[in-house]
Amino acid sequence: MLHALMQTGFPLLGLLTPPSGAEYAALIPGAIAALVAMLVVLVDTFHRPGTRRDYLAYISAVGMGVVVLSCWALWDSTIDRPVFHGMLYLDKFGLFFAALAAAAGGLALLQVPAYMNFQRMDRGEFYMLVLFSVSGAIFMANAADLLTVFIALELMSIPVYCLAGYMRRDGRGAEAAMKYFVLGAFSAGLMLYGMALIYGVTGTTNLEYIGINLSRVIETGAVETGFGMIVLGVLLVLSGFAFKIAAVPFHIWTPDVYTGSPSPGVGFMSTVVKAGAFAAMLRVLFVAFEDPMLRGGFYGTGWVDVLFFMSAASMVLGNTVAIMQDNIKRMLAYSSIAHAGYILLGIVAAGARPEYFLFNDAVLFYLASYTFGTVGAFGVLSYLGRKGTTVETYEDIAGLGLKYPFAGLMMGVFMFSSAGIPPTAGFVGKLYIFRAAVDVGVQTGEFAFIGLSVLAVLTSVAGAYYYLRVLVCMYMKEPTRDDWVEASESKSARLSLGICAALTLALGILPATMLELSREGVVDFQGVPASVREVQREGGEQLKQIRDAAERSREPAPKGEVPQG
Amino acid sequence: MMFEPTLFHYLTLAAMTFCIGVFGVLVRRNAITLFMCIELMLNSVNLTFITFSKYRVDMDGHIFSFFVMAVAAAEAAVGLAIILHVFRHKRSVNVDEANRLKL
Amino acid sequence: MGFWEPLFFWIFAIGAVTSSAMVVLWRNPLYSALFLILDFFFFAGLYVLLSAHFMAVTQILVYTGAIMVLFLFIIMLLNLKDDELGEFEFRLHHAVAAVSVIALFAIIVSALLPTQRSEQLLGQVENGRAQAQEALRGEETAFSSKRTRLEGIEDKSRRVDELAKLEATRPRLRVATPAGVKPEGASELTSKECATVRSVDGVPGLFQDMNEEGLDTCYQARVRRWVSKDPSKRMDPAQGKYRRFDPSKPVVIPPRISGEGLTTERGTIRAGKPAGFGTVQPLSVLLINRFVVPFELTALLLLGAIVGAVIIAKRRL
Amino acid sequence: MLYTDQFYYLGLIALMPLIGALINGLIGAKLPRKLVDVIACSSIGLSFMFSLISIKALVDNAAHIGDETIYGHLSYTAYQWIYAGDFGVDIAFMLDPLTSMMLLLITGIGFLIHLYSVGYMSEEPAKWRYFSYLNLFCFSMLLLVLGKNMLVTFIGWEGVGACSYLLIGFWYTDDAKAAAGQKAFIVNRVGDFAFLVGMFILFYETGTVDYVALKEIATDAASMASIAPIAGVASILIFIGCTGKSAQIPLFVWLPDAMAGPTPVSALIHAATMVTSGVFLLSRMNWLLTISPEAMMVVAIIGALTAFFGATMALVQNDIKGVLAYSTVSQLGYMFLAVGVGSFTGALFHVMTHAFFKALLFLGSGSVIHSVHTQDIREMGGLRKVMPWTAGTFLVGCMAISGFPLMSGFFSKDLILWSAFSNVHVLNIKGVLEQNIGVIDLLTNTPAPAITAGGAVDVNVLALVVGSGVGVLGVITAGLTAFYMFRLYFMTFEGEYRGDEETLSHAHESPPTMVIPLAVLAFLAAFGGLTGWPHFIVHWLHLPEGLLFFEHWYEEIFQTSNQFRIVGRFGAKPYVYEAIATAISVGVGLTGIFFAHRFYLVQPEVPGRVKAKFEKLHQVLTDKYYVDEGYDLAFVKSSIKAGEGLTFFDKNILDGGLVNGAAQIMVSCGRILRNMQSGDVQRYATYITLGVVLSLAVLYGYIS
Repeated sequence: MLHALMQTGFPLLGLLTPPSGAEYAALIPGAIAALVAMLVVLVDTFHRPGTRRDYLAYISAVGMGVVVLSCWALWDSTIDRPVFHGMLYLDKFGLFFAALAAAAGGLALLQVPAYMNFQRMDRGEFYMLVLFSVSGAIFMANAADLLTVFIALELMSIPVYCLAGYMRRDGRGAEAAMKYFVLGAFSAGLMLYGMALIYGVTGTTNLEYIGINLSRVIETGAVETGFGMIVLGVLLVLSGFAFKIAAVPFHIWTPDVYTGSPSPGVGFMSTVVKAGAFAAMLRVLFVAFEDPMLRGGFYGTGWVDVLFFMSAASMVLGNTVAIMQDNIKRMLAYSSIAHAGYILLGIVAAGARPEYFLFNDAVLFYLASYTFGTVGAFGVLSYLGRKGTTVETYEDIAGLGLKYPFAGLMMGVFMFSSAGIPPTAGFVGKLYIFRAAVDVGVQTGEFAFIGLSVLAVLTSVAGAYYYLRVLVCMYMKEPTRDDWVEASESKSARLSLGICAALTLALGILPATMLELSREGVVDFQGVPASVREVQREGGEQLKQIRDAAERSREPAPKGEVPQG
Repeated sequence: MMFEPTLFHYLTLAAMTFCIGVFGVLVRRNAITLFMCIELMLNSVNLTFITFSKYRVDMDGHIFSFFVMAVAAAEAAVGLAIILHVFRHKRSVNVDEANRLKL
Repeated sequence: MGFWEPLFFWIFAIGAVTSSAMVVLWRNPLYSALFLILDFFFFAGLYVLLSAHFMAVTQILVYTGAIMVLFLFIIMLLNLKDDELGEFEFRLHHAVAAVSVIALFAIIVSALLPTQRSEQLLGQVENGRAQAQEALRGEETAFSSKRTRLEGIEDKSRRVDELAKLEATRPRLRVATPAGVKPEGASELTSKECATVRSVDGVPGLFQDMNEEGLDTCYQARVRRWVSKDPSKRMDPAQGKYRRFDPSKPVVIPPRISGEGLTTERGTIRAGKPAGFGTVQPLSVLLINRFVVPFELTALLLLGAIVGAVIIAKRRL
Repeated sequence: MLYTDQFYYLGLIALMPLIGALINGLIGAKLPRKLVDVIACSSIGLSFMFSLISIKALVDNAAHIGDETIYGHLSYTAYQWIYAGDFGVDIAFMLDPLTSMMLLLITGIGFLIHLYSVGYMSEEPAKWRYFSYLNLFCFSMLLLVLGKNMLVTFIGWEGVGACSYLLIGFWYTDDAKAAAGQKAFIVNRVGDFAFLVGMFILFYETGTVDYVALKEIATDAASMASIAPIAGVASILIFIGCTGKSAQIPLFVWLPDAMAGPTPVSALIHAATMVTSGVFLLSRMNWLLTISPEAMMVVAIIGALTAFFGATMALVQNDIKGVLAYSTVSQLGYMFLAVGVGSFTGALFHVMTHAFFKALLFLGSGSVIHSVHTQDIREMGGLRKVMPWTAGTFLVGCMAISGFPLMSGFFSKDLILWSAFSNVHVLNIKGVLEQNIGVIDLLTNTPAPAITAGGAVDVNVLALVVGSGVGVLGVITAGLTAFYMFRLYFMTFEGEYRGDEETLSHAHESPPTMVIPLAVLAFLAAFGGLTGWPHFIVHWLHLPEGLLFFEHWYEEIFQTSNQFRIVGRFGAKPYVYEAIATAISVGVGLTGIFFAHRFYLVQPEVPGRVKAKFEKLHQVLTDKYYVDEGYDLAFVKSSIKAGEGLTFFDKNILDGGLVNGAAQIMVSCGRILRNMQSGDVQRYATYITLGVVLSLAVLYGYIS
């Protein structure tokens, strides 16, 4: 067929070189997510009216489980170059985020039946929207081209705009959807303009080529022609990502949108969207904008400095304003801004110099710990409810910890994790991020990094205050009204909460596996320039040594004279 | 020579319409007009892409703006649906009247 | 450059800016929408000037024909009365918005300014090039008269030798590039092509001739290098857009293109006229080849958007 | 075989309470109430048993070289916790003489208090929850003391904070109690993060957080140079962590409020174990502290001030648990004083005896509260007739804490006070610093025993002033302690009953489950100190060396500090001085008891007169030196400057606390930031544009 086409004499058809079979593997996780989405809609058309839709939650959760499994299966068969003519990567970094997004999406979907039964809005489309968005996040994490980044970003966002307005009877939902949509489209426009400028300067949209060409532009002294455009482009692209991850000053939509959206949807949009945006942001920053001139450094002119101040502002603003909130969803929105600040702290540390690249594993781990804690926290809010009303203020949950011990216990675990108290995942995540920042500060002698981590520490003390307030309300206040709020009987919601809590605790008590995975993800990060590749190789060797040492230590210890237990 | 359009002219034109679009988003209260201003921004981006595309003799910019158009179509569908949805609740499409969620 | 192109550029440019401003300034969304449609037509004209013929058509078909109709439909559906539109009232953030937009514009223009300077620089290069071409033309005249003289030699073998010697000294214009980057494969180009190619592959240049014919030729020259049979001269089919080309991948090496057409085992197929820059053919090939993944993603995106729009806008589910 | 790899019993010690906590916490609500008691008590009991077995193994394993005994340590690596890059931490446990005492305290006293709680909480419906928290606390505390590296200790450290928060707020019906729990938690967290930063700093210099490895680095001549410059900073940071956990100035404000929790909790957590973890940690890091004399001086001064101010505040408390709470603050100050003057042995000795008598006193007060249902001592009196066992044991406790001769408190307090006068840091010896000898050279090349052998040494003025100053403060505090403790005793158990008759008719002696722990603790409080007699008595009466058991037990742990760092100032035979010091402190203590007897039993009108005369002072003391208010003022004032505080000012200056005060800054900043969130989407878009424009402008400014 191909040959026949080739014979027609159009020289351009010579370009029809199909990708080799192995490359199609890069599509698998995202494609499965999209297929599950369509399957869900298909199954939903045969739905018998008047019955519950729990099975849809289970179907989509199983589908997401398959995505995670596929990531696991592909883990060791990565490709060290971009596939599909430089459109996608297939590396452990992308697979890590794909699995994370799928897991978070699946867990959030398991909570949907509980919430939707309270709200009487049980529709199959909710699942489809979420699954499409997961698919977008997965492609975004794997994108190797600005075009793929943009399309996947939109594929991720547009269903989420609809999710925000899903509660059609609630006027706040409409308002949230509109705010999210207007601001989202606006920031997408800004980001696109940045992309256009980057394209203009480099003549390509491929991330690796942008990296090479930007370096060449800067080297060959063409700075006077293009540098202003480069800075403008970098900053605008960065602002687009900052909008998605809700970093100050692009955070402003977050509280309103989170308050107006359905709780499981918020759990989803505060984790999966962020995971996808962070993955693409890391790709763009470390592949395309990796030139030292663009990187800057402390008090330089690069993105590291921009992110530095974004991180500081996010931590301060998120944590201070969260204290004042009466609405738990709103409080969690501000806390997610603060968490974005902590994650940015890790990126700042890792981006300060090429040789610190491996510190990105703290970012990956923190995202994982944040994801499960946040999905769980919003899950508790959807697990509790009453016909037609939502549970979202402190007043609503007063005294529920003892009335519904399961919900209380779960909330305790998630709040402890968010506050960073051992032995939960949040503690190890924070520990790891702070360590990265302090380490970089000591090594570079830039005490600004240490100052930033001290700021992070102080703000997280403030964080403990408002997270504990939730628990104080749940355990130490009298219920404001009898039979006001009831817990759902949905088994799937319990399952989801249980899994989230188990993962949160497991990541805190046995973080080694996840740390290793995130380290492997960073070591296998594709497309970075030679200077970083050196670091990656060393990291890989280190990882191997550690694994060997662990292997050795698992062998039985030599018997001593002491009585053995 | 002065009137011959060069790269700079095209880019500045795109920047100008882009900024007009941004200004419209910031001040127009009518959600539909606001949304049209976003479309205007996207068009300016397309113009930038196509200008660069010609200067680089590279069709990637065309492809990019083609996809931007597709995305704009999708956004238009969703955005107008959202505006309808808001209108049903508020009987108004003015964005400043939708401010129950704040503080 | 000629006369018509600048004229149309200025018509379209002024029209675009004016109608954009009207979109923002008009209070009634209906008029805004109509001005936006007008605006889109101006943009389409600009695209034509930029040799983006297909995009110009798409602009009118998709934007004006589909999206704006949707807008108008919604405007009519909502049927807002004049008093519902509200009066304009000044607020503080309008001033802030105005200031920040003006600042944004200033910053963008200050970032773009160097491209204008480089155009001016290029103007000087252009002069030099014109002089060089003048000289070249003189040389070519001398060359052709010499050739005529040599062709008069009767001894056939000597004539062939002399002509071959002369052919080696055929005057060529060396390509001048702004940043001293020698375009790859430039030596393959004829003098006519050379005149149009400045820095196709040189990264720093942000400038290129806007000559339609030169554009096509240049694009074709580049395309020809994608399909070159000699692997050392062949560029990656994907225009070198990705770095590490997988050698293990079964690459289909197309037959060589000669001046007349395609030479295959079964004979020569005449090549059609080379596809032009910005026309539908190269775009479609790119779309189904390099950009197939974003294309599929867009399909998913549209599906998701349809479902989302339905679930949000539908009155009763 | 000094270093054995895997000694599984250590894991079991920590595991038992965890299992108990999990069983009670997860299914306790459905279990019979008796079974809940049995599970809770048996889990900690088993833990106690395993502790005894492990300590026996430790002793059996000791190597005897000459007349020295080297205990070494036993360790157990449960699993590899964090392993990534150069950052590796195990969940590993370690047992050495230092840990073993804490183990016995936690599991032993913990067991008694579990037993006591069975009686005390018999009417509590959510007993399973209480026991689950209590077991969880024991687990965290065991982690803290068993940890082989700083991170495990830190996890225990955070864990005890969280459990303490849960237990303080156990009776949540009262808003004040919930607030107290939160206050304790937040104040502790401020300290915790200082600890964390200190730990990181150590980690960067040494690349490890393992105690054994760190000790090797800090005591090895070659590697000491790297650690010495940061030793001061690290120790101060870790000490700040300890001030939070151990309620020292300035972070002591949470402890008195923490008495809102059930009394057995106060006994276990806020008297015997958790609050002493700071002392434990500093002792664990003694090799670090001894490198930096400045840090030790700070510790000593803070400790002495805390001891003194805690005692003065205890003078005027009328809440029976309030007195004990401030007394705890004061006694913890003693311990830090001891650490600061280099007598780690004394500090730990006091930790032990204090655990005995303070647990006893708290349990006794709990018994009283259980009986008369009030905490105000002005409504008590003459209870000895009703509850003789409680009164008797309480008296033993009071005598012990007052340093009555041959009671446990006498020995430990005596050791501390004597150390304050006699101990001095090598670097503080006159002439050492003046000669400008490099610190490291001094540490490694000049064996300190050479200096001690030469008889009394001259000390530089600052060290002399600090040493004597903290000593004198200690002695004064000893008198105050005796006074307020016997004031408490006399007002509660002697004299006439001052409450209403009906309550008295209900008053009764507590059930056996509560009395038995009291008796056991009273025995310990009376005789627990006999393990460490003063040197002069042993020397003059030619008693066997075994009476100095406590010191020998720790000789190896504090080898660095004892041998290299601290010298006796009074030469080789300081027995006369020591006897005089002992006599003074005993005399001061007895005087205190005498005055308490006069004021509250013989002439009850005197306190009123004194109070009237020193009205202002009394007010200052009752208001706890306005520390809470001070915090408030400091933080609230800045919030006024931020322009938003005026309306809160009145409210918060009155009933604020550290937490409220700190929150105020946040609140006022938050309010300004919150006003950005106007709900207007266009304003939001304007912010975004402004953000882009401003950052661009800044970047362009840098470029050009």
